[in-house]
Amino acid sequence: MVTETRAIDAPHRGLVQTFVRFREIGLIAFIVVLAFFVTLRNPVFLTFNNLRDIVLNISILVIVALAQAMVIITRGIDLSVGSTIGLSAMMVSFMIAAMPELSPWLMLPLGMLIGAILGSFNGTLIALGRVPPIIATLGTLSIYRGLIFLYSGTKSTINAYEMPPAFRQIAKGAPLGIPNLILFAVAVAVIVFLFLRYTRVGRDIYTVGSNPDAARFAGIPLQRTLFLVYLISGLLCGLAGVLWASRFESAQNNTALGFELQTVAAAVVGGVSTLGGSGRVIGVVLGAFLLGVINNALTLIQISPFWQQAAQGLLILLAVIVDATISGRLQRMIGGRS
Amino acid sequence: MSTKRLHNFWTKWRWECLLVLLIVVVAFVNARASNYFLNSTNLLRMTSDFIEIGILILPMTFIIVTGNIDLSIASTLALSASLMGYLFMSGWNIWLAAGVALLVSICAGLLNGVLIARLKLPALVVTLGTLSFYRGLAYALLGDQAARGYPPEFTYLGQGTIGSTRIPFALLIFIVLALAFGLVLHKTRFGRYLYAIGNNKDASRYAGVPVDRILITIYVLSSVVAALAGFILAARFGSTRPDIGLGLELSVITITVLGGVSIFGGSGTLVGVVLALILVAILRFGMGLMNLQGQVQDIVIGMLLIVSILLPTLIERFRHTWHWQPRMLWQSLAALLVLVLFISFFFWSRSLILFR
Amino acid sequence: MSASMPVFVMQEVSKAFGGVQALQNVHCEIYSGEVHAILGENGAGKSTLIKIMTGVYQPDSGSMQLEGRPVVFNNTREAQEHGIVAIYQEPSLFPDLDIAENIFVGRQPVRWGIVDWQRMYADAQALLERLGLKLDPRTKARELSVAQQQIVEIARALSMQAKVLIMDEPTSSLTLGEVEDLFAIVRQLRAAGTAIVFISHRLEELFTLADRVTALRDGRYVATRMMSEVQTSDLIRMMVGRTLDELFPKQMVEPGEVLLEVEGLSLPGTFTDVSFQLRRGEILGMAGLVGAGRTNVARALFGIEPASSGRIRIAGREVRIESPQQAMALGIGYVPEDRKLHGLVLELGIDHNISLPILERFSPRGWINTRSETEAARHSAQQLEVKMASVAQPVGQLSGGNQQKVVLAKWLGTQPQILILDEPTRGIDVGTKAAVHALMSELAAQGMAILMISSELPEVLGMSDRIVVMREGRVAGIFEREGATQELLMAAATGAR
Amino acid sequence: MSTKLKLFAVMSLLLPMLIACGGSAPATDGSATNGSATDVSPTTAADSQPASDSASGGAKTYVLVPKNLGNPYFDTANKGAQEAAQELSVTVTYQGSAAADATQQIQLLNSLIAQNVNGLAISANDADALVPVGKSAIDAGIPVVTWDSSIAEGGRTVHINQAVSADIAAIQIKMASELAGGSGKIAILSATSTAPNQNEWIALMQEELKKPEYANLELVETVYGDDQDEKSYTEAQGLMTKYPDLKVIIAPTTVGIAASARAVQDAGKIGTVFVTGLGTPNQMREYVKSGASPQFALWNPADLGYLAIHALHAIASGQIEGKPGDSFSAGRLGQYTIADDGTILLGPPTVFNSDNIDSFDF
Repeated sequence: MVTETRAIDAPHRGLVQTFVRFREIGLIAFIVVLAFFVTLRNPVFLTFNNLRDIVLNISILVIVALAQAMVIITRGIDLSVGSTIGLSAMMVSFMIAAMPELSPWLMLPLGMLIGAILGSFNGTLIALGRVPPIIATLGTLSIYRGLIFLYSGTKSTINAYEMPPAFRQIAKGAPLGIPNLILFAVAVAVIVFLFLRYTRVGRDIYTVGSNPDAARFAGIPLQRTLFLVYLISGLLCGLAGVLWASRFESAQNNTALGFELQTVAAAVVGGVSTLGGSGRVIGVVLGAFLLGVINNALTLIQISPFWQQAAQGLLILLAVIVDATISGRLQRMIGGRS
Repeated sequence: MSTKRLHNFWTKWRWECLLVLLIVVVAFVNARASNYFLNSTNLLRMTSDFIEIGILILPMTFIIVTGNIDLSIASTLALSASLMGYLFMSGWNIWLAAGVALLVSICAGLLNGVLIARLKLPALVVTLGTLSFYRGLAYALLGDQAARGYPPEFTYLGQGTIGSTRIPFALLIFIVLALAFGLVLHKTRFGRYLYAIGNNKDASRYAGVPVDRILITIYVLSSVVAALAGFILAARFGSTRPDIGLGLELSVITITVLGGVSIFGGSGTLVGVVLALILVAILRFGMGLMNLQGQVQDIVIGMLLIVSILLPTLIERFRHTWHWQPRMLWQSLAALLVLVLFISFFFWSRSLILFR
Repeated sequence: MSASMPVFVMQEVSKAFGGVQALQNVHCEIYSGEVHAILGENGAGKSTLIKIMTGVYQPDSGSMQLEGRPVVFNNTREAQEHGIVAIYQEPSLFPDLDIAENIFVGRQPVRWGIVDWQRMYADAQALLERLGLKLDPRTKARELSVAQQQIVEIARALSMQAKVLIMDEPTSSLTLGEVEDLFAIVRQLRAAGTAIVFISHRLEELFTLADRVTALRDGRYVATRMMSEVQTSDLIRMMVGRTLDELFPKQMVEPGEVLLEVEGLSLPGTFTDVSFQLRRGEILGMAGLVGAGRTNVARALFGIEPASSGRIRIAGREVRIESPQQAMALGIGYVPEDRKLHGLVLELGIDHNISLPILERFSPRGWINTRSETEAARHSAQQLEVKMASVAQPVGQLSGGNQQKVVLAKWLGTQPQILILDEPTRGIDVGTKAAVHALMSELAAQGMAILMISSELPEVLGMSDRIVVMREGRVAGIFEREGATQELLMAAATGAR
Repeated sequence: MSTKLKLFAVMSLLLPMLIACGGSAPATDGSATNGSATDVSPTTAADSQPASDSASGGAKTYVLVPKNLGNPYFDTANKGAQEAAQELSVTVTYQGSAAADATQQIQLLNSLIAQNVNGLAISANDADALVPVGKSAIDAGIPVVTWDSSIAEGGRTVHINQAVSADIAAIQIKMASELAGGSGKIAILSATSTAPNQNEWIALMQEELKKPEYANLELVETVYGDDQDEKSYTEAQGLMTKYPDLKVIIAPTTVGIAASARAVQDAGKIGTVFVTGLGTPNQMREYVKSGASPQFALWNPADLGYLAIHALHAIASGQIEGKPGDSFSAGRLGQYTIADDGTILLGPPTVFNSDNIDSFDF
């Protein structure tokens, strides 16, 4: 039958293919090397407490980066995540401050609902209104941020003392020995993984991103899938907002300002292609972890705070370049079609 | 014949006509709402607030026309201004310092361009990285210091007026640059290539268009112009801090898109972009005169951006492929209900804290 | 025709787009177990017809019946659920997904709402085996050849238990050997009782495969005939409404001196040690399977993906070609295989497309002289008889044949000595095809050297002075016009004895 | 539900009383406060109206310009400014940019100058960058009083100094020394590296540390939390990780001090690491009680706003010229004199601790 001969012989190809399929290996290697050098400079890096701090610090990032990744897989982008988190955090904090007798756990669904509504507004613009995602979410980035300001009015901040201790326990508690915040991140990662891998809707997200035209011909509900992705993104941001307020014990007008850049960076460093169609949960988690490690390392190895942003930018750039050149080369080696 | 010409004019310049109409409406409303709007001193002073953005939208238009994006311009601006300030503070002549900063900005543009054109990395990702990298370098240079004490012949760039008039000198720079960029985009081979690349990069390459070289050129151009805008901003401030121009890129992209440049590349005119700049400038100035708070102004601009992109698509769809389905009624009713509930919750819950 | 009742019937179907009547009162009956060809020039309404059958469009009037019951499809999904499945010209797979998922896209087997990957892989494996494709269903689609992708699409149709399988020019990107394999599969499906609607511009294919043929012209139904009762000239008359002059009007000219000489050209992974000569006034045909490296050689000659070793001589002088600009400076023109992707900037006007490679001529100091540009473009377009509303009309609005004419006008404008034509008549109708062939012949007679890559053997045999056959990246043989036959070329291309 | 509503009703009655006890007037008149309680939109017709009135010779209109909107510190200053406005029968509007950014602030100031307001009270985002715009305001006959963060000389008429910078530095070092028990490692967590007042204080703190009584205190590092809650939090966390024997974090910024206190609390290091610096009582109440931050200092921002408006009014109404030596009355705060360097000093900062914190509400 029709089988083409290729440039690479079978065993070699198998190895390369494995590497391409599990490109996260490169990311892990990068993290390990980084960790090695940082530990040489400052052994504190590898202590349990420090690692726990890193994981705690990226927990919210993981949740939102996964949302961002789903959006990017459909060839979109959600720049409004930071503002959505901020608005959710502010509204939830208002509620809990006004009704401290309420069960703080009620705030989780409330925040998620608020986020989902904001997300579905994005989704409507993008799926129904055909507004390019970058434009729609650039607009809602300012709109939602402005709404936070309008909402909080003269109050502008909800402080720690106005939040019942039980609310703060949502993120900080550790009834199972592991801080809740980490459990949330793990749970979201697992759910998103299962959703993307084992449901038809989840598969549709890849389908739509991989080839939107063909998806339409294959009878995939394109608009509904896009709408859903932005709704989910909003929903996870809403959850992140509650966790944010709980963890930082405050809600402010500038909560999560500029967070969108970090989430995009985590997703992209984690191997989610901005051309759509590919990206894995484990990669995104590792991407977020790498960002966390970089942040932590720059502090620990005594890089002047003035150099930190430059170093961070450079490392992200490096990770992307290395990933693109290596995977591009391997892709060519196995004779992939462009 | 004349109706046909009119029709052609309308199809070609529809967006620009709408922008002019909007400008007239906004100007009229502003003039009615505030006595201070139609005042030449005020209007001229206001222009200086938008000159740097105005200069930055010019190369951004080139880049978006080719279907790419440059998120790093504001950071390049900061890097150049900071380097100039740093060198000046170490005793260099200000013009020499500016020259060196200009050279560095070329390198910054080259890095963007080479990564995008040669390594074929997505522009969004590359410039997101350099956004952070270049800004970081600016911080590394100046740290917690401010460069200040620029000589008057330098601050003239940002603060001076032409002769005895009240026209800012920087406005003249902007007008000259805008004319130059407009002519290059619409009248030259280079400009034509930009549109060709934006519409179909591969076909352009097959037709012998030096795609890589052009992409690198416009990224270098973008950085050099950003450096120039940085000098003007530093001159206007009379000082440089590394956070100079933080976040300008979002305004620049907003105005460019509002000007009718498709974010997917291949279409848009510089006239439209300049009109969008004027629109945003008088809108913001008017809102300022009406004492609308900054965040509320951002909401208005954000909505303007979305509506301006949404409306044409919606009209197009209603004209062509729209057919009523009963399903839609329920969907819109549900959407309306959610919206109403959300708004009610919004006001109710804030009242819990604010009005108690 | 096994069944007495047609499985699918379209009656008096009409469809208009913004005032343009694409289909008018077309009817069509399709029986189980037949291969039903649909014939027509570009713009005759074939694709609209298919899109109505598959639910992409809804007819303005008329009705459709499936197995005797009236049906209405609001979208492709509904059509698929009724067993009507289409395979389009360009494979529409999802490059990032694996084969199994491409087959079951949107219909993944689920158990309690959870995708059952194991079953999916097993089912996919079974389907692939049935179609004789030995591939791991976990392979990503982007790693497949065009032919393999096409088979995956057929597997997808099979998995849907298609009653009616519509194939829209499935052979246009395939080479002979692959076409044969495809036909074997189609016959197998036919034997199993599937109704197959087959669209192709290659008339000779229809004779080997189709049972009946329905012709459309200008959106109207012309006739339905048994294939066994018609001849090529009948088909052309049904399509064009008149008899056509010769399809391969080759003028015989005495080739001049060697203009292009390629020696030992190699690019690892794509082609190895390719050598041939091209003379002035000669049409050199290049045949071979897709993936044999023909297009890669052309791309290397044009500097898009330069060769890593070997020599290229033009008029005896050794040259290095590392970019299209260099190639153009050396007098090479290249009409690429994919018109929409590489040949044209669809959104730009005809004038701007034609002037793109020669813009420097109208802009000596960078400033474009629009008047002389438009004039020159209008002149070229009119010479090639491009049907257009105005010279500024976006080329995306033109028919395939007219688009190809614009591509040709564009490259002729560069006044090349050497013209590389990669599948110059793919997917264009017979009328335009003949015109393109006449033009090629004319150009060669004027002394141009033409390298023509084609997967249509009749075209290669009809138009070429000499023929290079490539196989697996190497030159498998060079044949003179006299003495070359389809069988010889096939044997060389496939390596069969 | 109805019981809940009743609860709110009671609370809404209590709140103004609490505020009154705190010493500030409740900002309920709505004509000036942004996003005020009586109106959803932060801008009302009343907001723009006074400006026009002032042009036609009505009551004077001043504008209080914070570094940015939505910052509780500045919102508190506005409360004081409104109190002064009522006393003086003038209108004070509160106008700020969305972000603490010089470019945006200049844009705002230009539109205010265009409206011919009667005076500007500005907390500057950039001391140098605002000089030209300040100058053009003065040229247009609009007096410029800066407060909290100054515009460099030439761009302002007078500056209200919340406290002598050296005093602010000294009191923070003194608090730190007390908390550290006289010796050990301390670190500073600042706002943005470009904030002029922060940098001045940091420089003065370093000077102060050279004094012999602080010889055993070691300043190990200065980090920047950019006045963002999460960044400040991670920076504080980083400090504790890097310096396991760190004793005190000094955060001379309201955002940074709260974030640091929380980081200490979360790390379970209450009693080992102490946080001090400049903060508002409301933000810090929780952490004073938990012991993460036993004491910190601040002047009353409401007083700062109050004094700024009084000074502005004194200049704008021609009572004084704004020259060194001029003296004016600032309502409940008493008499103030402009110092030789063109500044007015509010007074010494207050130190807050568990004894007095509950009597403040801002």
